[in-house]
Amino acid sequence: MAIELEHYLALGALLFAIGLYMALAKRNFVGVLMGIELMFNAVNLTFIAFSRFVSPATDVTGHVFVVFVITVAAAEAAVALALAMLVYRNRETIDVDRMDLLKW
Amino acid sequence: MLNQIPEGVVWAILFLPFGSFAVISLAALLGLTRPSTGSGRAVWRARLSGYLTMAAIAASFLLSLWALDSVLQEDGARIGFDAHEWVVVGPLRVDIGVTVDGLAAIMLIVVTSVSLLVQFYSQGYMRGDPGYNRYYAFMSLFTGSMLGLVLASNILQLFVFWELVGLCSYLLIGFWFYRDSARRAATKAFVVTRIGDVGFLLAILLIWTRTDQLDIGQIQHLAATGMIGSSVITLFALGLFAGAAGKSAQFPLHVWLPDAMEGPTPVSALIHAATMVVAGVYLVARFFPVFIVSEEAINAVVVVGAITAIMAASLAIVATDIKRVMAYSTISQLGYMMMALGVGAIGAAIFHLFTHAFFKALLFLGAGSVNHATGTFDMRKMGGLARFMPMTFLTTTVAGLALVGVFPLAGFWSKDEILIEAWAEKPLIFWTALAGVFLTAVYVGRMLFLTFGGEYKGGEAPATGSPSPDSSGESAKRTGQASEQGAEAGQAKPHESPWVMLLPLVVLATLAATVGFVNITGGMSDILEGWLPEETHELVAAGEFVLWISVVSVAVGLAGLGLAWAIYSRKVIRAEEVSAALEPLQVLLDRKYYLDELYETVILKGVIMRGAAAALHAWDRYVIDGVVNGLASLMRLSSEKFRLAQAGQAQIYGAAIFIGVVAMIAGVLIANP
Amino acid sequence: MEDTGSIVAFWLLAALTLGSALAVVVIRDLIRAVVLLITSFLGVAGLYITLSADFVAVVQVLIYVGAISVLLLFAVMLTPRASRDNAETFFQIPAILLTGLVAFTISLVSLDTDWTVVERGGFEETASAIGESLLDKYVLPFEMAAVLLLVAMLGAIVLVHPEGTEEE
Amino acid sequence: MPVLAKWYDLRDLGNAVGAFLDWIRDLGGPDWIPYVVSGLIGIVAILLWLLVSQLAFIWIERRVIGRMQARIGPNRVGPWGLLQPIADALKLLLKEAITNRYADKPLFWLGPVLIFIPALVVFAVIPFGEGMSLADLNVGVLFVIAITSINAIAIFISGWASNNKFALLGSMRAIAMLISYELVQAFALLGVVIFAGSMRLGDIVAWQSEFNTWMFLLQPLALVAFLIASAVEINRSPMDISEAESEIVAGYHTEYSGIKFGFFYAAEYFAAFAVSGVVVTLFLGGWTAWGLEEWVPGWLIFLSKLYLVFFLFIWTRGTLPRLRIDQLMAFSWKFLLELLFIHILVVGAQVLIWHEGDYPAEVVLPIFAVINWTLAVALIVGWATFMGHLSPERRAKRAVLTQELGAIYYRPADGHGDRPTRPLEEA
Repeated sequence: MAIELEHYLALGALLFAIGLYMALAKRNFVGVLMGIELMFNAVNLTFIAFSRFVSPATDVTGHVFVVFVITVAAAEAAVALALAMLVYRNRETIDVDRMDLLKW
Repeated sequence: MLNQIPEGVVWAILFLPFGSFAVISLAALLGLTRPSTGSGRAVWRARLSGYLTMAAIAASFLLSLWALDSVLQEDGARIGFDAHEWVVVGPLRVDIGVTVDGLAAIMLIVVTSVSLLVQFYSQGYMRGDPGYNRYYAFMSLFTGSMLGLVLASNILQLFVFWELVGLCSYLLIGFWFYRDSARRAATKAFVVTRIGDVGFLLAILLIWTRTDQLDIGQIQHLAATGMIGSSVITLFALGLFAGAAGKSAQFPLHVWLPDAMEGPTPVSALIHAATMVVAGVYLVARFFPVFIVSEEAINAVVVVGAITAIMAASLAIVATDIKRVMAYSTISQLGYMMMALGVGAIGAAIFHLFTHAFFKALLFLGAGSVNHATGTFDMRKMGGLARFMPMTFLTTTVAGLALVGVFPLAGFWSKDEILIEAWAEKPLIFWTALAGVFLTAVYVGRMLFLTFGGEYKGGEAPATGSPSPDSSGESAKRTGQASEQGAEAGQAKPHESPWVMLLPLVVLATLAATVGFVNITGGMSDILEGWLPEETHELVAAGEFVLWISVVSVAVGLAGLGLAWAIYSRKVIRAEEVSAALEPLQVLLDRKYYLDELYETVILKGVIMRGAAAALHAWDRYVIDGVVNGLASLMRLSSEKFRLAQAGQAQIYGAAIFIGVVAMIAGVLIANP
Repeated sequence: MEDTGSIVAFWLLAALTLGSALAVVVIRDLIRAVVLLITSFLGVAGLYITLSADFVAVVQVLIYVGAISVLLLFAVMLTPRASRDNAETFFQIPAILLTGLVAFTISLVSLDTDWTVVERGGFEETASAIGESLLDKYVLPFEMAAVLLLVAMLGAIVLVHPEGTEEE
Repeated sequence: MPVLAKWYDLRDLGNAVGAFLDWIRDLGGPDWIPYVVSGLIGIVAILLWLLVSQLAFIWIERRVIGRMQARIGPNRVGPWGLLQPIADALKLLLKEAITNRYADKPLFWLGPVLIFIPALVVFAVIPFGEGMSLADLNVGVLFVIAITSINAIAIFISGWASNNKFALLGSMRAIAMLISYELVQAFALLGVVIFAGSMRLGDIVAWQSEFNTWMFLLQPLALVAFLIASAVEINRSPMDISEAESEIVAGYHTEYSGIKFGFFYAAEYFAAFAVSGVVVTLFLGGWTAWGLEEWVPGWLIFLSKLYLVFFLFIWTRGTLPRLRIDQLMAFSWKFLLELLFIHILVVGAQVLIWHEGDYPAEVVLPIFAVINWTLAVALIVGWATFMGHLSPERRAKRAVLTQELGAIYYRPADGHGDRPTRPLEEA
């Protein structure tokens, strides 16, 4: 069975779902962050798959998007981890479910 | 003979004053023109805006001469320029362009020349006023707007400039905005003219929906060739006329003009002679082919014009404020022009506009000169000024006689032409006009004799109370001005005005005496009628010169002057006795036909405030506010419950986002299975 | 995508990626989770190569494996031992349901849609094309990404910079 | 290249392999068989060569350093101690591999394995001779940088899994400096890529061959920076602070013994060879030598250059003292990177001028070489002066980072505690 676009899309969907689950349900801030990175990867995979299968050969827009997403992911990771350290410094915890100051 | 004027130059006519306005405004904002005393350079700098304005308008004037020259070569026919696309919104396509024809060329000359002289005069009149730069900025804008109005080739474009003119009049009438009366007068002028503009706007909408045309030339063509239904034409024309009546102070909407005297006198001169009020006449003339094909519309014009002419003249007889006399005189003369248009004599009407511009500007500037000397506008406090200010006296007399229509001054020629045309077309109007001539002569005579004849009555004493309600505002105005003039006002002896003010007077007097000869061969009328569509030519009135009418009109005028002489100079007939004998009439005239009261009490307080406003108030209070307050309470109550959902947990928010995503995808899938 | 090698490669890499991603979810120890995450990233990089995205694959290794993972390891290391648990919150069950729903929806959409697939040849090299479009068509986003990175770096430094150590 | 293109032509081993592959292809069978066979041949060849070279160079290094330090070095096992490496290897294989009780066992195992990967995988893209590279990727340079960055994770994992404070300190140091010098590495290679116009290592070698130049002649600064960064990447002295035995016992492999330690030891050598290979390929003309490759097999040229570069590493190890971590970090961020920024600007401008103006290479390249050499010297001297490294009174500095990363505290003369008082203010 040849590998088609749908294979990659389904794979991306599953990877995205795993990342989403981590982002939604993990207690640890770093765990949440890992989930977000997985989601980024899933999206990137989908971009590349579309670029390979749907766009003409000369078009590298999907690749360029992925490069930008990776850039943003790197920036995001740096800032998020800085925030994590800051939160830990101030609140003695990095449990996401205890970061609930912003309510009511 | 020059080459035909290119389009860019025509635009330059229009944009030179606008440029002056922009430069002055910017400079004033940047503080470059702050008035300062001291070195000559500083003074020069302080007057820079005046010089700039005059330079711009002078350039416009010269270019206007070129335009006139080009038009003369075409015998008044329209010089076509292609319009430029301005706004395209769906089916609406608005072009912007300029058009020059006989009518526009003459108007250009009138506007620029009178404006130029008025600016020159203002150099003296406004010296030292704290709002000097503002004044010249507004004046530039005013002139530019009027030029734009004249040159507009598109009815919407015309409307824009029309409203700009209205705005400028508001700004200039309320120039001394720190005075309550000026503010009120400005607001009144603005609101009253707006009432007419509603009609104008409705007319634009009507013509656009019916013909898909906004180009003036096209509309004229369609109307002249009978492509538009007669009822549409009538409604369109009446709507236009409503706007014209508002701007030109015709009968029901004339009440703003006398109050507009609150502005500086040169502004009054400009408004009355060249810019604002003639805009209405110009509008009717511009759409003359439309009016002429509709019997009802042209009759409305003539009737309103006639009523206005007589009524305003009668009010002028009892007014004590010199500027109010002239204001009513202006209204009356505008009525004349409307009458002339109404009888189909467009050439005569615009010719009268042309001559009237010069002598009316002269009258106002003369009044300003008088006021400069005496510190008051109240004629009862003047008298005998002929001795103190001979130049002013001489020029004002020339203007007055021209207004009455004494041979061979300018007014004679134009008024005579109107009378001839009226006689040829509508004899009833002829008799009305003749009555108007008599009344005109009476109030002109009264004004001249009260002001310049007899003994000097002292002017405005610094500490006297307010002798008349009319002049109280006026006297207060002068105290609001610079101290320089205040000091002059308190002098025992009035004196002649400085040369900056006199020079325009002399120039205008010369013009007022001579411009009548321009049309002695009828050439000007030909130019003015040259642009009309051929289909309408037979509808234009073409009366032949009739000697007896000229003789009669001059005789009636002289009779009026004689009556005034008898009453006010010789006192053969005592004015008080006349008043007593005609008590009800006197009261009626004093109260200005109760029109102000009618507007104020009945319409404003009764209809609008008690009726409409109260209903709207109730609607606002109970329905609109009720809905809003109800919604607010609902929100407050519900948000108290809903805020519990905001747990502060980022993950729950993220979950909400993705629930939304899934819901949206599901929605799309269900919508497009 | 016809030959056996790439089919085998796809399934192996997909299994590697998804398997280690699942393991990341399940495993309790955060450091091991990060290591498994790296494996998953490497799997994705391999998938990029099967999609003939050589440049992106290498960048994936460089950034995700070489930089972001290291950042994650640092973050784990700089937090106390008590916080190194990779447990779920009370939100676990709803999250599973929602995640399943999202996966189902996206898969459904992607499988249901009739994609207009363009036939492509074998392995195509993309590095120079990406470089050219980055400096030509996407030069403004490129610059903005550079600024973003700078800002993020400064922001991170400012955030964690302890007060009172302004020197050096 | 006018080679005979016969399999027995020793000047190019690639011909032999190609002939062999053709033979297999002619036998029939699926397409992937020659593919796999060629890969296997390459891998086995590289591994064999690495093992032999490693054994040889362990002995050479110890002897050379011994000479440099005025001692003899290994001389007991076999003639001149030649069998010493084999004895060492046997010892490591036979020793007990201790796993301490609190270690994270899976990761403890993973570390030594993982550290092999980058060292070996880099060889995949290095052309040993014409056509003699396992996979000549078109993003080869980027691939080298990316793969070597995995090193950091392997080191971290081993240090973390050991559950030993020295190991953890060593791995943290390693990551800090690896991340810092990855940038230097990338920028140094960027200049080369700009000149050659390709990231394929084969293309870069071909470029150098075409213009009869070696890249280090054109970009000396890049070579210097890359050598320094490489020394950091492969943890060799004087940049071996992550395993500084006088400070933190043995750094990240403190807890490893037996064959697991052998893995680290071997991987370090492999990485050193790999980096030397990259240097040779990118800066020293690879397997070409101004026409010499027509007479001598290209892979021999390559290997001799590689050994020369490796000897350079031995040389520095034997002569230079170890740097402090803060000095090392500051050197990257405050010294090398700035110089490389300027270098990249200049190189980019040069390429632009060259290509826009369409000048002949014989004229332009010497000029560029002169400019770049002058610039390199001027930049190094100038920047060092500007940073104050040339003035002796400002040399001794102690950074905050040193304290945070666990260096032995500097005790002030007055003896107040172990917290140093603002050393910068004293300076």
